[in-house]
Amino acid sequence: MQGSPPVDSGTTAWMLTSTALVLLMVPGLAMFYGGLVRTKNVLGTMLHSFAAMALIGVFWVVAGYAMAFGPNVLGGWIGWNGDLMFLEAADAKIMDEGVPEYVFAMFQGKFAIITPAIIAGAFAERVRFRGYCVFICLWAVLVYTPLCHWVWASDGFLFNLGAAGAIDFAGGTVVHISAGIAGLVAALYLGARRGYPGTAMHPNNLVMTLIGAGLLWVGWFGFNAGSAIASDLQTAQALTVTQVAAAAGGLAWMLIEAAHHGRATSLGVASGILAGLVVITPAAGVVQPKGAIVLAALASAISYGAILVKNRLRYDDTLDVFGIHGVSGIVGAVFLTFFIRDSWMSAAASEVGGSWGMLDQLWVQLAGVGITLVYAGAVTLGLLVLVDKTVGLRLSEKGEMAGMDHSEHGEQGYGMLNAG
Amino acid sequence: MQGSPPVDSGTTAWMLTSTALVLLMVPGLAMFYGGLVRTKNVLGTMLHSFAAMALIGVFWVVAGYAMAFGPNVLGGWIGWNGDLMFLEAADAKIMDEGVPEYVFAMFQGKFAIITPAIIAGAFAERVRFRGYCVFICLWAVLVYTPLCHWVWASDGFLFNLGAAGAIDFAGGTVVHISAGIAGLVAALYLGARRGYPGTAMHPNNLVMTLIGAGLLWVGWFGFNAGSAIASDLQTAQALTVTQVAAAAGGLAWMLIEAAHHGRATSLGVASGILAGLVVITPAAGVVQPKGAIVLAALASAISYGAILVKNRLRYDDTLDVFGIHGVSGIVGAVFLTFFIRDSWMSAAASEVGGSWGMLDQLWVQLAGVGITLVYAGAVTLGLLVLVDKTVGLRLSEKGEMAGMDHSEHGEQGYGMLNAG
Amino acid sequence: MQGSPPVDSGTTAWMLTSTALVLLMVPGLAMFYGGLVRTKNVLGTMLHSFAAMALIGVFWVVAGYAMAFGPNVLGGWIGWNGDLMFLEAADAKIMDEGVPEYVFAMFQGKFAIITPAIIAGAFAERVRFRGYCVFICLWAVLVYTPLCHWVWASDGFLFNLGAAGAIDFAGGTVVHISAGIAGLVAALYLGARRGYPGTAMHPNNLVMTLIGAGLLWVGWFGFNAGSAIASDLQTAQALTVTQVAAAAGGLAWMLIEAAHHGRATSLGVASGILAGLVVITPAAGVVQPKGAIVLAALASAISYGAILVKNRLRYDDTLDVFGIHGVSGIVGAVFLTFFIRDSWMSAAASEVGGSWGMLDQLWVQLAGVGITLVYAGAVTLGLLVLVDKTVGLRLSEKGEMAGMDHSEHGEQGYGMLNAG
Amino acid sequence: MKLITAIIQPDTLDAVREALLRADVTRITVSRASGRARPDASPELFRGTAVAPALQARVRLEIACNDEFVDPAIDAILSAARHGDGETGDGKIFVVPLERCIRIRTGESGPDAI
Amino acid sequence: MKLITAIIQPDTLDAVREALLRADVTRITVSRASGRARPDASPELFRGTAVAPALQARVRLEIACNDEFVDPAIDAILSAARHGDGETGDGKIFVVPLERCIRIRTGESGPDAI
Amino acid sequence: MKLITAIIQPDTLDAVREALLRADVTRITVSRASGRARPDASPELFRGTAVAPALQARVRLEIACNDEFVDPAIDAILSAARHGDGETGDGKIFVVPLERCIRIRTGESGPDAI
Ligand SMILES: Nc1ncnc2c1ncn2[C@@H]1O[C@H](COP(=O)(O)OP(=O)(O)O)[C@@H](O)[C@H]1O
Ligand SMILES: Nc1ncnc2c1ncn2[C@@H]1O[C@H](COP(=O)(O)OP(=O)(O)O)[C@@H](O)[C@H]1O
Ligand SMILES: Nc1ncnc2c1ncn2[C@@H]1O[C@H](COP(=O)(O)OP(=O)(O)O)[C@@H](O)[C@H]1O
Repeated sequence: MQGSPPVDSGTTAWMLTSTALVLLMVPGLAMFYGGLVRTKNVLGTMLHSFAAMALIGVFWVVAGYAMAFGPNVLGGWIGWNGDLMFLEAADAKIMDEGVPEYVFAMFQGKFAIITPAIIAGAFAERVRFRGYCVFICLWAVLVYTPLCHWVWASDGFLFNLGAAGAIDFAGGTVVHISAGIAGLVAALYLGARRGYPGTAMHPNNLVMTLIGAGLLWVGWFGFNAGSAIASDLQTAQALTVTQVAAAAGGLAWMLIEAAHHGRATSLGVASGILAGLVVITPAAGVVQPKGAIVLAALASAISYGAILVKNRLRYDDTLDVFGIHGVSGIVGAVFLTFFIRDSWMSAAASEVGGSWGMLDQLWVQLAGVGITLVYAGAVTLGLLVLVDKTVGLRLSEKGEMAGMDHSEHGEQGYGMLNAG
Repeated sequence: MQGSPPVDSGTTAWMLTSTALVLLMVPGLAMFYGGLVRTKNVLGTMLHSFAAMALIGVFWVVAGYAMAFGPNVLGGWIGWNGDLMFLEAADAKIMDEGVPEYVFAMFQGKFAIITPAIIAGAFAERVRFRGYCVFICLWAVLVYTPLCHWVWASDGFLFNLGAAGAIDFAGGTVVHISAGIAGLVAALYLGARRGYPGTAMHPNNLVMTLIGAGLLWVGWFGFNAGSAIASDLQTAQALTVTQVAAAAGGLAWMLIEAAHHGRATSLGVASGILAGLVVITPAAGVVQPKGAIVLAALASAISYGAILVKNRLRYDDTLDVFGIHGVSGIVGAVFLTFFIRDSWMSAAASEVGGSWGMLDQLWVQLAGVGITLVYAGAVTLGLLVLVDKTVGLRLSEKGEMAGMDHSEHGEQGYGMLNAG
Repeated sequence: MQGSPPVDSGTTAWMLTSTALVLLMVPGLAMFYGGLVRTKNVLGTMLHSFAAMALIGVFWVVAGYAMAFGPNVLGGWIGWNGDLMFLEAADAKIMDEGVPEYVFAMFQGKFAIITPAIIAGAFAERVRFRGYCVFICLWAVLVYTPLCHWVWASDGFLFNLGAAGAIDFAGGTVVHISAGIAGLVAALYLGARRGYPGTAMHPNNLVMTLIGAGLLWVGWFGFNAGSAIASDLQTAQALTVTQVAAAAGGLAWMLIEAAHHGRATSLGVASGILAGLVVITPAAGVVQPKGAIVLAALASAISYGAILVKNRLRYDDTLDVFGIHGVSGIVGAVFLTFFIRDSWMSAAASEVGGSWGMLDQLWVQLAGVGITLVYAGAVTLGLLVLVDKTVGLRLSEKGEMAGMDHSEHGEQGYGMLNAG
Repeated sequence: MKLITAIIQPDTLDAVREALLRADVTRITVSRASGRARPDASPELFRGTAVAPALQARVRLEIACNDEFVDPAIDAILSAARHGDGETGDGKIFVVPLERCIRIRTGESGPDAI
Repeated sequence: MKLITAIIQPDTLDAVREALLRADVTRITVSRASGRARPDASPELFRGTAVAPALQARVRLEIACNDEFVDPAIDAILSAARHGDGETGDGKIFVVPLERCIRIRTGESGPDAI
Repeated sequence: MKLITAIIQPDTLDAVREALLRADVTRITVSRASGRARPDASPELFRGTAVAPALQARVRLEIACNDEFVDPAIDAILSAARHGDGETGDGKIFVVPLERCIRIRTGESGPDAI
């Protein structure tokens, strides 16, 4: 193809790797979530992640990418480029970054897969598989794709807000806040699990949860450092703050637990790692290690508090999707403002041909967060009602008691527990 | 070394990464298989994969690579280049692609490791460890290495069949069809497990199987996208169709199960993912996303049917090596013909200096598949008889009842099941 | 930043990938170790690895890197560059290799994380979490960072010993020997577990241990092939010998067991893989595949013997940290001398402007090993006494009987074992 | 005093526990077991084939109780452990005589220690 | 009616189940247990050392049966659970009186409900 | 002969086994079980909240012994299974009559086979 920029084999190599790493987050998430539910729901919960891979994996190629990264239509509510259906127009295209567009499309596709998979934690242990499948497909079309378009497409309105756009490096709003609020709405709409909160429900496999947290950490390197669509200094900066934030988040949660209960737990360390990774997601392109440590500590502390509040309010966000992804995502998207690299701020200032201060950016960030919360929350509620009334979303009481593995899938997670 | 091409650090980076990713498939396969057998055979089954790493890992370096990628000897039945023993001649060699030959040799070595490990699923739960070790070594020498030479060495006869060779991008024939037919022959020769099919035998850990499927998916990116020996557009094309095919395979199996039994299962989704990955393996270099979706759906449907047929015929291909790897591999190698990119076809036509149509290529593909089936099947049978009569391959009845872990390895997989 | 070398996107891509791969070793190690202890200690043992990620992950950024890679202070005992605190001076720095310094700092940080995590295996099942946390922080400051400075900083004294330095490509002395001797000292100082060696203690999950070994193998590609800080021929050489050594180590252990006990075990294969990986770590830059096979076989044999001796001597190095990491590390650092590539030797000779023979290098290697053993051993002992007398290191008898998961963390690893 | 052992299907455990609580039986011990599969009902799926495994998961309840609680406990179990109008595999209840019962916490024994 | 509890080695489970079937005992409950290790025979390997673990895996069978089936059941177990001429660790069989047996499916009780 | 079943907390298993050994009771069978949680003591943590799970891990010991060993065995368990001065959840001991006991290894039965 003449006239197209040459492929940069190094950048392409890193973007291919990043795509593989983000894919690793899906089994990682399945393990993280799967270990936290009760034994009778372990497969069903893991299938929520795997079904997202299958369903959204196909949808993204068929039409999702064309919607998210096509030019504005319907007043910018969404994009559309029919030639990108089945990625046909991307077949030989090299992007300006020297990366084949296919790779970018696949990398972005992983984000579209993981976001609904994250939501699933909020209504774990009480949802019908069929209804879940329909729900996430609709959600991908009506919530994820528009948000993705607004924030990351070059003509998206949040991408162009303020001096240099609402900062969302790797998906703080698009992925984590949107999943968090959707989870919260879903948890409230579907109601608590049978017996909650009176009966405490035991994680079936914290060992697996811990391994899942480890894989998520590894995969997040692709998630964040891949979002630079480069293999250069900015990539390195993103990777560094990702690593530091994960460590600092885990450490902070450990210390908080030690102060609060006199002992640290493995679930606490895993949760802190996750909070640190979430908080740095929007910020990875603009903050330095010191800022990353502060943000991660803040995220752990506020998420910890948010979960205590949830327990008071007694709503059943089963795996704390809002408490961790929502809250830490908001903390990141908002507080990153105070830790932006000077060079970014001065570039932003020269962009608007004048001055651009922290407060200016703060409003932009708050706008981004607010719009995400309202849009994702409202549309999610509509979809929940729709799916619930048509296909059915809430598991029957009998099915819930028997467990999703038995009632929805006719399987058993750990056959080894049967003697013989 | 003067005169050698310069190293392309980007391509090398991706090939190094691909090598690591393909290695990840070995624990992935161990988990996939390990979770499907009964508790008493979990370690023995996983060891089949790990033993292949150890045995073939050493063999490949000592002589395997020299046989597979040396120039034709014995009339082209095999290659040989004595200087490549212990990879000595590769020590400072840079290939034309800008990649050190060492990396190519290691990448290829992973394929040689995983192929016998795949076969092991067909005779799981009833084979002696010693016999297995001897069998896979002989199989690697007499089946894998010749096939690999024919298909991928520049003077291999299948590489040069027709206009532009039999298309086998990443091992549809060499890896999957050969393993599939070998598994089928082995399952028939060794006979069923004690109690099969009367007694149903329970997977001990579907959770692990599901995680294994996830790791296989991730690793397959290296398997397929690494097979371009590049980090460019073709790599991106291969990665894209791999991702799409896995998703579409999983989705198709899910839908088939839902239609057939009214509910989807985790093993079904995992099997569909695998079928999709297998079917796209030969095709990843030449088809586009739309074709990948069709191929994957076909593979899931036909594999699903093949397993139902197996259950009728009542032979004991324990983990459906033929049903999935063999059948989906054949579907891929044959049906890819109908989805080849136009640019490939016109290049092939100009190669023969005339026209080259779908039907022409179809015969080439059928020839490749047929030759693989016949050669691998026949030699496998010979090796089975040989090993069985000398070292012994079938586990004693007592050993089979007690389980491989106890009788062959003196271990227990899940000590946690013992109280205290 | 003017004047700085351009970024090489390919090399950077591989170093980013290597950093992710080495990170994967931490969950890999957690799984390897976690599977080997008793059920009641599984989470506590895995947390040892995860706590190292959190604690050392933060320490390294705050001051560790500044100490390890700053210029000599205190007579070369340690380095220091205050500007590197919080990696501030690295924020926009590109190294001569064309890689952002951030990436190098993160890559090195992973080594600092994994080393104390390795030690933890020696005193598994009997250590307080709080004391462990304090211990590894002090150990990182006073043992790891100085050793790292001596061996890898350009003005480190071991880096400059002899003609071309003590050869330690990827951490044979810094990581494995230092962790091995520290583990030995700690095991001796803390004393045996209650009931050892009379009561045999059962691995709770060999399946997980095996998977952990697989992930370690994959991650080790980053560990060794990343240590070239390149994506070129040397990287390829390092990757190749790493792969071969792992396979040969596993094979050797398998054969030794078969000869000794008549059957191979999964733990044996995993241990052999580990021994092979450890032995090649110092040597990966200078030996060829043939040498790697010999070294790995030696390492397996000598480690196997060392563990038999330990069982005679009846000290309780719980997971054989010294037996495998220490012993194989020493084997590698010493015996690599006999397998050095000729080109390296002649370069070394021209460096000293004369001749440089095997024996000359042998003394340098022995010096490196001896200094590491003495320094790490002595300082470790001091730290153990200090922590034990202040914070407390040994778990109470009651806590040990109840298990770390219950007494230190208030959790249970496998909730699935509880019915319901 | 009697020691009741009930073998039930895992999917009914929650319902049985609640029924027992309603019958004022609060102290029970639960463990995992496997039983001969019911050959006819609700098979598991394995790659598209419905299979009836040789041994299927069961839950084993042990309840030590004073004589007057035996019948209420049995009735509670019967009411909650049955699938529909009763299917093969619903389980069994065994009652054996309990000679002594000792509460570890206090060391007291006899009917008060139940 | 009696309640038989047998503790056997896991590697003999399949053989014992088949022997019981031949003796017409089809309904059993199986669970995992651990027992004192036999100190002498068939140790496990741990990194080159043969170790006899403190507690080794055992399988626990429970069989409720009418009196005339007790001896056949015991004989079946004895014949199939023994290693060679009998090794330490082969296991034990305990028989306790069973006062009542109730089939959950139908609610019927007594010898017919076995 | 009696069959003793003791339900204890897992963290006391090692201590109980040692106490039994001191009382000359060497042969026991151990299995996993779960019991109603003690509502008050030593809760588990779940993301910053102390929770008392519905069913908590327990260990189930089975000891077949001759009559003269019953009291020593019970005393040994009582001494080692108690937390402090006794806490809810410490467990229970049940004793049922054992009619027959058969050693699989030899086939011998009765008090000698214990
Ligand atoms: N006689 C028995 N002895 C031991 N366990 C039994 C007996 N009868 C039934 N069980 C247990 O109860 C479970 C369910 O039994 P079920 O199939 O409902 O019996 P039935 O066919 O008599 O209704 C079985 O899987 C088995 O675990
Ligand atoms: N008296 C007993 N009480 C409880 N369990 C027993 C008893 N005797 C044996 N067992 C169980 O049976 C298993 C095998 O016993 P075994 O060693 O064969 O007994 P023996 O030494 O009398 O032949 C033991 O591991 C234990 O689990
Ligand atoms: N009557 C009973 N029947 C069956 N199991 C019991 C009974 N009483 C206690 N248990 C078991 O023993 C465990 C501990 O009991 P515990 O709470 O100490 O009893 P208590 O409150 O009488 O002191 C319980 O979790 C349960 O598993």
